[in-house]
Amino acid sequence: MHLDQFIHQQRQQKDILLMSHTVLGYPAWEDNRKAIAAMVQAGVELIELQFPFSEPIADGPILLAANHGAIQTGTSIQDCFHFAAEITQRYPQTRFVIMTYVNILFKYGIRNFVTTAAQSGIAGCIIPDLPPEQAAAYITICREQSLATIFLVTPENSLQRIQQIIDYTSGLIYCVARPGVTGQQTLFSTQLHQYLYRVHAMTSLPIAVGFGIQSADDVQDLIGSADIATVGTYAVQYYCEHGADALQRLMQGLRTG
Amino acid sequence: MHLDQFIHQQRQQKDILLMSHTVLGYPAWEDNRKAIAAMVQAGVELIELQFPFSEPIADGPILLAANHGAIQTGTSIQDCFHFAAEITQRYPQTRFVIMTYVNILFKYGIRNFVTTAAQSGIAGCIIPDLPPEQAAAYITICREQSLATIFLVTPENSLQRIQQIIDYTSGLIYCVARPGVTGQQTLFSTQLHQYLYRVHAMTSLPIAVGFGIQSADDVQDLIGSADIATVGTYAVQYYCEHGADALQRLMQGLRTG
Amino acid sequence: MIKAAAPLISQQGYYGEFGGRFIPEILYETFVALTVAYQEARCNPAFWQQYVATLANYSCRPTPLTYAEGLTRHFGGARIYIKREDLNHTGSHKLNNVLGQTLLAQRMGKRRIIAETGAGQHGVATATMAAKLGLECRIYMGAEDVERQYPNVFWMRQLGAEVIPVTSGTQTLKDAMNEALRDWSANMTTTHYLIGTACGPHPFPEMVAWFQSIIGQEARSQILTQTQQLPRAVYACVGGGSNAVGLFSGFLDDTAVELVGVEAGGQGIHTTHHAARLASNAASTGIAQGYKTQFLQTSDGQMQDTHSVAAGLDYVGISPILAHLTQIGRMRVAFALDTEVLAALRLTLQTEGLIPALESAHGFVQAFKEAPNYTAQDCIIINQSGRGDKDIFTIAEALQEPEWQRFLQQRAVQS
Amino acid sequence: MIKAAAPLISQQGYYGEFGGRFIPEILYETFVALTVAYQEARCNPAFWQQYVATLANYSCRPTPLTYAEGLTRHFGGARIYIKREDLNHTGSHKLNNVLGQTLLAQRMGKRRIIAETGAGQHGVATATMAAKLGLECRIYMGAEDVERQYPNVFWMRQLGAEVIPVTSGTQTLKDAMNEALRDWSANMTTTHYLIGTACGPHPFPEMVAWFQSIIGQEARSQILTQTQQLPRAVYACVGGGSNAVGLFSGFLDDTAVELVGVEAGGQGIHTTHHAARLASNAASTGIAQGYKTQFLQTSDGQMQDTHSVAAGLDYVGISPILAHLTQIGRMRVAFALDTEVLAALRLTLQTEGLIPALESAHGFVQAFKEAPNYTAQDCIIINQSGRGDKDIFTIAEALQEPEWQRFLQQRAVQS
Ligand SMILES: Cc1ncc(COP(=O)(O)O)c(C=O)c1O
Ligand SMILES: Cc1ncc(COP(=O)(O)O)c(C=O)c1O
Repeated sequence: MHLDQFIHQQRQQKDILLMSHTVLGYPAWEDNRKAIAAMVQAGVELIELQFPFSEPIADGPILLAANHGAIQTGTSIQDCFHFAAEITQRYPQTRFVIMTYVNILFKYGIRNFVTTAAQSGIAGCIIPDLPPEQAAAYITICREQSLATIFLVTPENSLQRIQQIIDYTSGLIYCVARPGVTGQQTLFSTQLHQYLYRVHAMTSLPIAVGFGIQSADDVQDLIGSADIATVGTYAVQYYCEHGADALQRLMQGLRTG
Repeated sequence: MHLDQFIHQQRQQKDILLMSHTVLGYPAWEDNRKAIAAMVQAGVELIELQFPFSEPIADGPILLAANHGAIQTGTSIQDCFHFAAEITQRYPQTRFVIMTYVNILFKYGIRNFVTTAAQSGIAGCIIPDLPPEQAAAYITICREQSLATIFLVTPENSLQRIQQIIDYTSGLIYCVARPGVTGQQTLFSTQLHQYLYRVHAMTSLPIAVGFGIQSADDVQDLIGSADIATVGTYAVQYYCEHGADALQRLMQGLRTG
Repeated sequence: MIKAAAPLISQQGYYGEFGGRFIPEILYETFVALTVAYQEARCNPAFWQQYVATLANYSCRPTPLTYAEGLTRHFGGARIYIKREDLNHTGSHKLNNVLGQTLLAQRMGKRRIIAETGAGQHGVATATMAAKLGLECRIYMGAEDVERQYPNVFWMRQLGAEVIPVTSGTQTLKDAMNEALRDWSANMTTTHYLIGTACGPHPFPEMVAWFQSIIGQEARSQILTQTQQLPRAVYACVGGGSNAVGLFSGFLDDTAVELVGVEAGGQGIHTTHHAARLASNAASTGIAQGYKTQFLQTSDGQMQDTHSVAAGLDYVGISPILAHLTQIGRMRVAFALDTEVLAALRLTLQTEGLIPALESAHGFVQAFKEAPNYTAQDCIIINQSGRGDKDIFTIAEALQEPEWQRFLQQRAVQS
Repeated sequence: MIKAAAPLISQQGYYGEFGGRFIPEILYETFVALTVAYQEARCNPAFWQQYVATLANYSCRPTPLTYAEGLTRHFGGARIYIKREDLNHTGSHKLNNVLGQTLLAQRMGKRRIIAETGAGQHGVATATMAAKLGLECRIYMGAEDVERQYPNVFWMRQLGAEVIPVTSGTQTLKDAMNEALRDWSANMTTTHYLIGTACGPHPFPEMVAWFQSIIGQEARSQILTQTQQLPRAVYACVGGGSNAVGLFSGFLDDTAVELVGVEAGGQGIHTTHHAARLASNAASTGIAQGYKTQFLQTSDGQMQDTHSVAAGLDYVGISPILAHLTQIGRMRVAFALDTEVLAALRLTLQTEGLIPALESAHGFVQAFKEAPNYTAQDCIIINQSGRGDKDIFTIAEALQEPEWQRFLQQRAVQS
């Protein structure tokens, strides 16, 4: 089942879905397992597995440190795929997407990377430094392998650019809530809703919103405007500071208030 | 009696005369007294009293340090004149000349300086940074006051220049033995004698030779070529290192071998 | 008056397989606007005239091409000419690019400038122009470089810039560049990110090369005036590649002129302490910091540590333009070891009275190796991209000058 | 091409009552020969052409005259222009004179150059030209200045010069000058003594002023080109006086142009810590170091200690040319306090992106005081005689920058 179908199906029963995040190999593999278990328990429908990269230019300080931490402890891309295979098998009800940077694909070989991802049960990829117009080969291979090509749109984009991005996107469209990198808080505003409304008017793709979502209020605010609320940095940070149980309570509370 | 007459008179009895040196106020006035007494005892006919100056560009390290030492202990030009008056009175058989730099005269007022020098019993002045062509007023006043204007000639000078200097000189002509400043040793050579011979041929003024004379051999070597051997730096240094008695023996030994 | 150089125009941001623009989407419109502004400026002769006039009035332009009589005699081969970018205001070629980009940023109505810096020369140049034009300025600099190059940090701050030590990663240039990109992602409407070398996402390599092409344009006309001939070879050090591409641009069409880039061989290209990307087999094609080029990276694509005695050459990537010129055989790449660099520096000091920056001295090393192969009929040009005053701490330490140590100890106590 | 300036010709070595030549007889013939060589060169247009061409090819000449838009706006009076001697090779106007005198020394067949230096700028310039021309070089420098200005000592030695710390007297510039004169007295046949400022026995003031007149000649033609008018006033700091007389020479005959020299007020002209000779009542006419001028001296004629935050202004005498110009009312003299100098420096850094040397900043202080008295129709020129990079130790200490201290401590341990 394609990712967009999965999302539409889930949305039949829920006002909004949750997507969360873990950086593979950070702080340790066992932590990834615990954090994912907790998030799955909490009902999180989608989880981003970040394959670490030494130059994560779209990430703020917390994920940046997590990337470097993971590399420092020896995390290889091979390890990441093994882990992905293990975890997608363990949680067949949850959808996992890879978040990483283009150099990781490039060095692995794009075909090789996408194929391996598909074989590992991955539903799609988010590559924040790969603009769609540079992504022809990647998109073709993802289509072959039924992997979602999740691109980002931002409040700065023109309508024309949004349309262009949508044309290359499958699975879901990721709406960045504000300028900047991951991890800073976002002030929700009418402008945000207008922007989401604009995107919504242009596509039937499910809409995920991310960058800076932290609270039940934030999530509540997105109901009606988006299909998925993405809690990335905050989930990683919360796990590190408070542990798996607390993370589970946090994620549960996001939709129950 | 004019300085040149004094020298001619002395030379009747002696092959060569001695001129020596003390820096006033250095190390202390009492030392000047002791050194002068020793030199007079040793038969030295002429003594340079150096009035200290902060920028003694014609002096090497030893006299430089002596000048600065004297200024640092508060030696004033007034003090120097008082001392000169005292000492010329005490040793009427000896001739004392002032050695200093032009700024000392200039600041004191040239007329004032020369007059005071004459009144203090001084026989002449050596001003190494006052070239004769800059010295019109000084020369005029010295003539009035019967003070010898002792200028220097050097082995570098052209015959024409030597003649020009001689024209302004009275008392004695001071032949610098070599390039450089006071205090370094001099190698006596045929060239030196030829140079002294040249000067001799041009004037009937007594000839003093200075810069670097230290030993009886040096003095011996000058007999016939010069009227006066000047032992400056070495005398000052010798006194400081060995005291008045030793200085007296040194000076005595210079002519007796 | 020197005319605007036909720039090394990219094919939609690419030079062969290198270049491109790999950026977070949030910066897309910013890059579009920048590219448009750059291309408008490029098509507008008045802009280039303003650029040249401002450089002439504020910096030392044209910089001289100095005949190095002493070095020529010493090596007994080609007549050696030195292009004097060290005479620029702030002491290196970096000011050319900074001045050009700040003029552009002003046209675009930006009130704030950010930049990355390694050795600090680009940071000082940027802080300088920001001060002159009344723009807000923030400089990102690896925390390790802040420590190593503190005098430049001092001047940047005195010039009114905010200097942010970057503590992530290797705490050097590439991390500072990442951090600047992050800042830009948040503040692109008010801010221009002034990249300091011919790297980064399109249009930066092309634009920086265009501004720096003034070096090569001047050098070409100067060598023709002075010798009535073209040089046999021209030499430049290669960090990011801006001074090299600047010089080379003047001779690109003169196919008989060899273009020689010199990378940092550090402690040896078979150690892990070097930054020789093209001159060693250690690099491979990759995509990072927004563009595709040859990087020193692991097989997984993680960037590696680099080293050079010259902080400004200690960079993991390289201009896509140079990667391409090397690939097609138009340019030759060599490397110079730290020890060779110090020796070349001393010789140049004592023979010409010139103090090349440690970066620039890399170019001198290779030119010195090759000069004897030519005859007195030939001439060669070395680019002295900057002056070495800034390197006194590094050089004195490398030479283990005992009095320097005493001096520092004493000042450290006094201050 | 700028023509050789009609120099400020002396009357047999005198400018009014100042100047002259008061030297030990041993140097008489040397001075005669030097004067002849200088006068021959002066009458030979080819010599000046060679001088200008060598400067253009080796240093930054003509140096720009930069319009200081930010400072002009800040003070809201005269339009402020800055003559950029800081862009010269080695970082100050000192190179002009050094280059001129070394060309002359070569013509005279001298193989050895000696010089005195205070701040070290003249020493570095001399060591530089000696290296370039293959001449032996020895620099005399007060032992205290060696300590204070060690970075310059380091470079002089790297350039191959021998640096002799002078431990006599106040251990500063005047003592170094005396020591150089002593050396010359012993080695005049092989050696040229390259005096660094418009002081010393004739023909030095005239000759140095002649070489430095290139500053004023350029500045005059530049201001006319840029503004179609003459400046209301021109400002320069005054140590020995070479940069000031160099700038002023261009406007001497333009009687409407005020010539303003700025001396070091140090900690105040009523303290004993200053070097204000003409701007205070503390100086009187005297004869030392071979020439007659206004000296800071006791009533007995002993030279006094001087002080300035700028080592290059910390001198007890002054150019006889400037003493004369002041006496006849053609020039006005002011002073700047150490604290004012640091404030002017910061303002200039943050408003123009320029780093004047501490010496030069004295001229800025006075210009800043007077700029508001003029209108936007008027313009003034300030001479930026050198760049302030060399002053980082002094400035950082004066500003009590805590990170600088940390940095030094750390480098002192490492090295
Ligand atoms: C003097 C100098 N030369 C060269 C470089 C290297 O940069 P690029 O290769 O872009 O010229 C630097 C960088 O800081 C530098 O300061
Ligand atoms: C930059 C600079 N300006 C001015 C001076 C003062 O010298 P002068 O008065 O001869 O120009 C010096 C002396 O070292 C200097 O280095």
